[in-house]
Amino acid sequence: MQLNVNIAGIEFKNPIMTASGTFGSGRDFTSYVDLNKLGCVVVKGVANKAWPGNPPPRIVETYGGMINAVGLQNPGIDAFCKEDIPFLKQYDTKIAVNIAGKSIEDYVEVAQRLVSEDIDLLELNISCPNVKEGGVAFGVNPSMAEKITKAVKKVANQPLIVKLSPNVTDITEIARAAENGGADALSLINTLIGTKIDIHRQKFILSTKQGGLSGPAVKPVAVRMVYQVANAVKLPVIGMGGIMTGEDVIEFMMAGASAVAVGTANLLNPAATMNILNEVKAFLSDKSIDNINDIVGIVA
Amino acid sequence: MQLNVNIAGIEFKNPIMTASGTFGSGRDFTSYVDLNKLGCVVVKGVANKAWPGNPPPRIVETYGGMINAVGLQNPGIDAFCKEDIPFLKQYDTKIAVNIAGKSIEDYVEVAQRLVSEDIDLLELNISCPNVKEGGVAFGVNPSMAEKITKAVKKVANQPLIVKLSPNVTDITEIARAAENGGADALSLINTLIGTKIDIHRQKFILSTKQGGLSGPAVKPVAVRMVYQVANAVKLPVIGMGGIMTGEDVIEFMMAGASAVAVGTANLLNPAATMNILNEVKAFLSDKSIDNINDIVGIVA
Amino acid sequence: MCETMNKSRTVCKIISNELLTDQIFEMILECPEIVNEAKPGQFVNLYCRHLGRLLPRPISVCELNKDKGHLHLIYAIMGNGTKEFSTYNAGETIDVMGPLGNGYNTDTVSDIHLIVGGGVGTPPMVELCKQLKGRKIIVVGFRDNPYLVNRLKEYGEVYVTTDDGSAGFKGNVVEFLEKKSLKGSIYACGPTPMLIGVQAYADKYNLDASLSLEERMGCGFGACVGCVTKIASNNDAGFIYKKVCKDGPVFNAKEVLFSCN
Amino acid sequence: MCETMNKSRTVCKIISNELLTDQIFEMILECPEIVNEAKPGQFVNLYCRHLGRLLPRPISVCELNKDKGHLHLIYAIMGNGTKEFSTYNAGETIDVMGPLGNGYNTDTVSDIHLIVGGGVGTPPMVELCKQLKGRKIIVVGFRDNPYLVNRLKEYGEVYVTTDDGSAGFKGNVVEFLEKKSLKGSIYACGPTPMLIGVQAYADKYNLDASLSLEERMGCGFGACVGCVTKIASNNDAGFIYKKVCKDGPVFNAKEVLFSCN
Ligand SMILES: Cc1cc2nc3c(=O)[nH]c(=O)nc-3n(C[C@H](O)[C@H](O)[C@H](O)COP(=O)(O)OP(=O)(O)OC[C@H]3O[C@@H](n4cnc5c(N)ncnc54)[C@H](O)[C@@H]3O)c2cc1C
Ligand SMILES: Cc1cc2nc3c(=O)[nH]c(=O)nc-3n(C[C@H](O)[C@H](O)[C@H](O)COP(=O)(O)OP(=O)(O)OC[C@H]3O[C@@H](n4cnc5c(N)ncnc54)[C@H](O)[C@@H]3O)c2cc1C
Ligand SMILES: Cc1cc2nc3c(=O)[nH]c(=O)nc-3n(C[C@H](O)[C@H](O)[C@H](O)COP(=O)(O)O)c2cc1C
Ligand SMILES: Cc1cc2nc3c(=O)[nH]c(=O)nc-3n(C[C@H](O)[C@H](O)[C@H](O)COP(=O)(O)O)c2cc1C
Ligand code: FES
Ligand code: FES
Repeated sequence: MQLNVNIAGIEFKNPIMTASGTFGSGRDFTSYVDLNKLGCVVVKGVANKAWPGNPPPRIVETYGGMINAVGLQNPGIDAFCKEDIPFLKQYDTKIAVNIAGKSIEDYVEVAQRLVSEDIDLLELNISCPNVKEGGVAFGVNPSMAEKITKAVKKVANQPLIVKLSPNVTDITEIARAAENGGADALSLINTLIGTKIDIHRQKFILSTKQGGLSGPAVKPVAVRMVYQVANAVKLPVIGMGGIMTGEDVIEFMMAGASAVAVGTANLLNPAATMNILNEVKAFLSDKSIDNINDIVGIVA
Repeated sequence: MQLNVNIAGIEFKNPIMTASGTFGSGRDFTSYVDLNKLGCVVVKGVANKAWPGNPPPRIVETYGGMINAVGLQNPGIDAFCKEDIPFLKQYDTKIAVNIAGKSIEDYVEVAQRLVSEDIDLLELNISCPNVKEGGVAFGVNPSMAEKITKAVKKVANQPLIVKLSPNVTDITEIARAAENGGADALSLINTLIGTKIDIHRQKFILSTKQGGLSGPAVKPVAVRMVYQVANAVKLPVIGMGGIMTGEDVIEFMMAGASAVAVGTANLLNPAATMNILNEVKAFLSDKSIDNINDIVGIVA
Repeated sequence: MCETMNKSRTVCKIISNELLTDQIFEMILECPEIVNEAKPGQFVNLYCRHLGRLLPRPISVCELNKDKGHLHLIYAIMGNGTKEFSTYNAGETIDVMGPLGNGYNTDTVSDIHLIVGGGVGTPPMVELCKQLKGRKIIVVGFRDNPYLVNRLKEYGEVYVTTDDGSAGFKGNVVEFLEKKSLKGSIYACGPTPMLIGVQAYADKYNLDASLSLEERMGCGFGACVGCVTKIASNNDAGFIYKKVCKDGPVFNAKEVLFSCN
Repeated sequence: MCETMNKSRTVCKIISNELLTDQIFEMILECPEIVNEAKPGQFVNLYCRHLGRLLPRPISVCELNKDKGHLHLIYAIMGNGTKEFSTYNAGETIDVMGPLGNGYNTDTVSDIHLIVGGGVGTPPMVELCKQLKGRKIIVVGFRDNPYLVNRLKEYGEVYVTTDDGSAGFKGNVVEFLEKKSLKGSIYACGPTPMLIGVQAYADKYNLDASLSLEERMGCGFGACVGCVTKIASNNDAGFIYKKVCKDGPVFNAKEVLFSCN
């Protein structure tokens, strides 16, 4: 059974990636997950400088999902390179660094800093709904999306994934803009903007009022967008949003994803990626599918 | 305890409405629900002529929600006026007619046909994701939204609710456009576009590939949008999207809704509106809130 | 019409829930009100406990025990919902709504009733056979393992077909009808390809036929207009969509337009 | 660090689940591995069966019975998840992960240990008292109905406060500490306003104090960075956010910055 997939020239041993922000840099998972078995680890968003993130509460549960307002708390690119890259290099997996920023210059600075680091991919997060000063603005405006993709691509030494926001009228427009800007792959979806109120205290639960909705509740929207984008651009698409089982992985791939990322499921069960990988294998062998690439985009 | 609310000059005995398309014209509910106890019945979308709707399958279950692709099957305005209005007039509740169309002329024709009918409100559905030829286009484009609102308002004899789509980058833009067009109230959200794949048969489950996601899964997005819109316009807002309990009603009202509509919950339990009404009353009496209008928009 | 409209969701006690054969379970519920009202060909909505799974699972009335107030249901594990049901134990409860829909007309006077069931279309035939008066020829088809055959034998001659020939006639039920050139008033329930075959057979020999259809449902009681099927009509399109849950699930074969028609 | 990181979600048998007093339940679980490892002040994640409720409910270790491999948890019904737990019966199972976090340091040598619990911050004090060596003064505050008092009496002098004066001292625990001018190494767990009071008290009299904090959690094991609290730091902002689930829940009172500080 062939499980390996190729994203922008990088060969993953299987299509299972971790979704940025739900797996840290993998450290908290080593007792549950053999990192060597993952296709690729996508690390928590990292910026040019350390960011404190938002005040708590940052997390709230919703029906079949959760909302987070972490706000990209991160130690900054220098600390990241010093501590997290060497940690991850102990394992035989690919490394994608998710880049956060508040201005084009911020993003470019991180990509530049990573030029000579031994990592495999960059993921440009232009879709985080949890940082006021920027990020999301790039993700909802096609010309901004193209511009920032171009600027980062110019300095980047690794293939560039652009991560798309679902909070838009037409995601294919942004996808094409990123393609025109020179993206090597697209990933989607980031979180949907949502909120929850504490009706007893008569206030929003999250310190930031609203945050990003993820988990199985959003999967139908995510699969729809993956299908739309995969049919609108030539780039490989990385699908995510609510993946809980191997069957969910198959659904995303049939919709057009060349690889997938597991997010919220990691938080609910740290061994989720391993269970999911086993379920994918079981499905393929049950259906006598020899090469997982054969199902990519099979539903039309 | 005061439960009555006023939407655009129409007094409802309580804020509980039915969401269009989930309650027919109430006929299928008379053994479960005392229609006299509802604030307002919003009927299934009706067009100038009979529409066949989409081929089956039209319904699929998702985690904490469902996707529908009914496609506004309806008997046309003439049959509706002949059969459904007299039926509803037997009850002491308000009647809102949800209008569907494929062109401005279609919508105008229905509003015109209703000028002399004994109904209380019109609801303009410019957000149905399940009809290719139109409807939704009006809901995602501010100038189109304003134009159609103006055109219908010009002929309408009853206050006009405009129903907004959540599948947009900035819902406040569309809300303001409808306000400028002369809307008397806004209702939101319609369904989120989503899909599901049958991985065993390798095809979309719905005949139309994609459809509209509703149910508790979407509530965080709906509450966020109600909050945004209520703070962006002066019009009363009718909130909906995933209401299952009385607590959900309170959440929508605290976010800024002056009334609410129960949708998918009607399908899962035909007595849902009655249970929800009782839960609302219990909450208010538990918290010693005398007038439900006092909580509208209390969270800021 | 009002037979479909009396009961909201109610909690019923599970009397037993046992494996009949590979992937097929029989669940017996205590629900005297439903049992008193239900007719063969009607169905009930079963609801999952997993609250990620909100929609009803429609399951046909298989047998009614009016003395005990017991409703017998037979279901196949087809997906996650029916898999969940299969884990329920006697003594636990399940949410049920029904009876729903319009069943078979059991007042038909006919020399011969031709009962045709395929796969999980077989269960409703048990109560139907019990209530139909007159001679009954019962033809039931399965992929491999037949079930319910002995229970059906109490009511008439039973012929079994299997796709693999492991039991009875090798082939499908329509091939069997042709081969034996069986005639009578047909009552059929089963997968769509079988119903299409039965419809053609009835048409060819000019037989009355009632077909019980399946469609994905949002509510089961007529509210969502989700579960439609094409019914022949004199309008421009040549058809109207009727609701399987409320106008059916049993329809006259003459009026059903299958999508490949 | 590795004490928080060994066990993934596991299914545990419920030995009993009983009402202690109004809205307060004690659940005893069979989970020898967790019991063997756990320390007072650590917690476990409990997961709901209602699969609309995905996130863990963190509940502190209340008492460890190493002989039987039993974990005692005491929880208050605060919302839908804990309400759901209260319906579980002995013999059923529940998904559990743990032990998680860093507990209290039980090696401190001190003349007097001052144990301060408020409301559902009281349960962790039972195992803590069991393991702490030396003289223990235990002050526990409740809104109205006290519980666990007799179990705590086995380990030292116990003083009870209630907001309404219905039992013990009328007032809160900090008022009681002041009134009796109690001194010692403080171990506190309870609602934030109480912890703020304890922090101020410790500061005023220069006492060591360990505070166990609460925050809404996404994972409970350090992955989501959801459960943070402000910890004093020399950086520009004057603080960094640390994770309650992994860096805590027990922190030194000197370094905790409550938002109203
Ligand atoms: C009127 C009627 C009577 C039926 N009677 C029986 C019976 O007596 N015994 C029996 O075994 N089966 C019967 N079925 C089929 C049965 O309802 C489905 O097999 C069952 O709903 C599958 O649920 P699942 O969760 O296991 O599958 P999943 O595929 O996980 O279900 C997902 C969703 O699709 C719906 N769905 C999937 N397959 C079908 C289907 N074939 N028909 C309708 N909805 C479907 C489910 O209800 C659910 O909403 C009947 C169907 C209808 C419409
Ligand atoms: C480290 C730690 C130890 C705890 N130990 C105990 C204990 O021993 N006994 C006890 O009764 N309670 C304890 N709590 C509080 C307990 O976790 C909450 O009361 C419980 O999660 C509420 O869940 P619910 O579903 O009933 O409430 P809901 O409000 O319906 O919960 C919704 C969501 O909010 C979270 N949440 C709500 N309130 C809190 C809270 N106060 N703290 C953290 N998350 C919350 C829930 O976990 C859930 O994700 C502890 C909390 C923490 C952080
Ligand atoms: C707690 C949390 C933190 C996240 N942080 C990031 C981040 O730093 N960068 C990013 O691009 N996406 C971030 N995301 C979004 C996820 O990577 C993913 O796109 C989204 O959660 C949908 O997938 P899921 O439903 O499987 O979680 C975060 C999500 C969660 C739940
Ligand atoms: C089966 C179904 C049919 C619907 N038909 C209509 C319709 O005809 N007109 C309309 O404006 N909205 C229609 N809607 C949208 C609902 O009115 C409502 O906006 C949406 O479902 C969100 O609410 P809910 O989550 O409570 O269902 C329909 C929804 C469902 C589930
Ligand atoms: S299932 Fe809703 S109308 Fe038939
Ligand atoms: S709850 Fe996820 S880091 Fe603490």
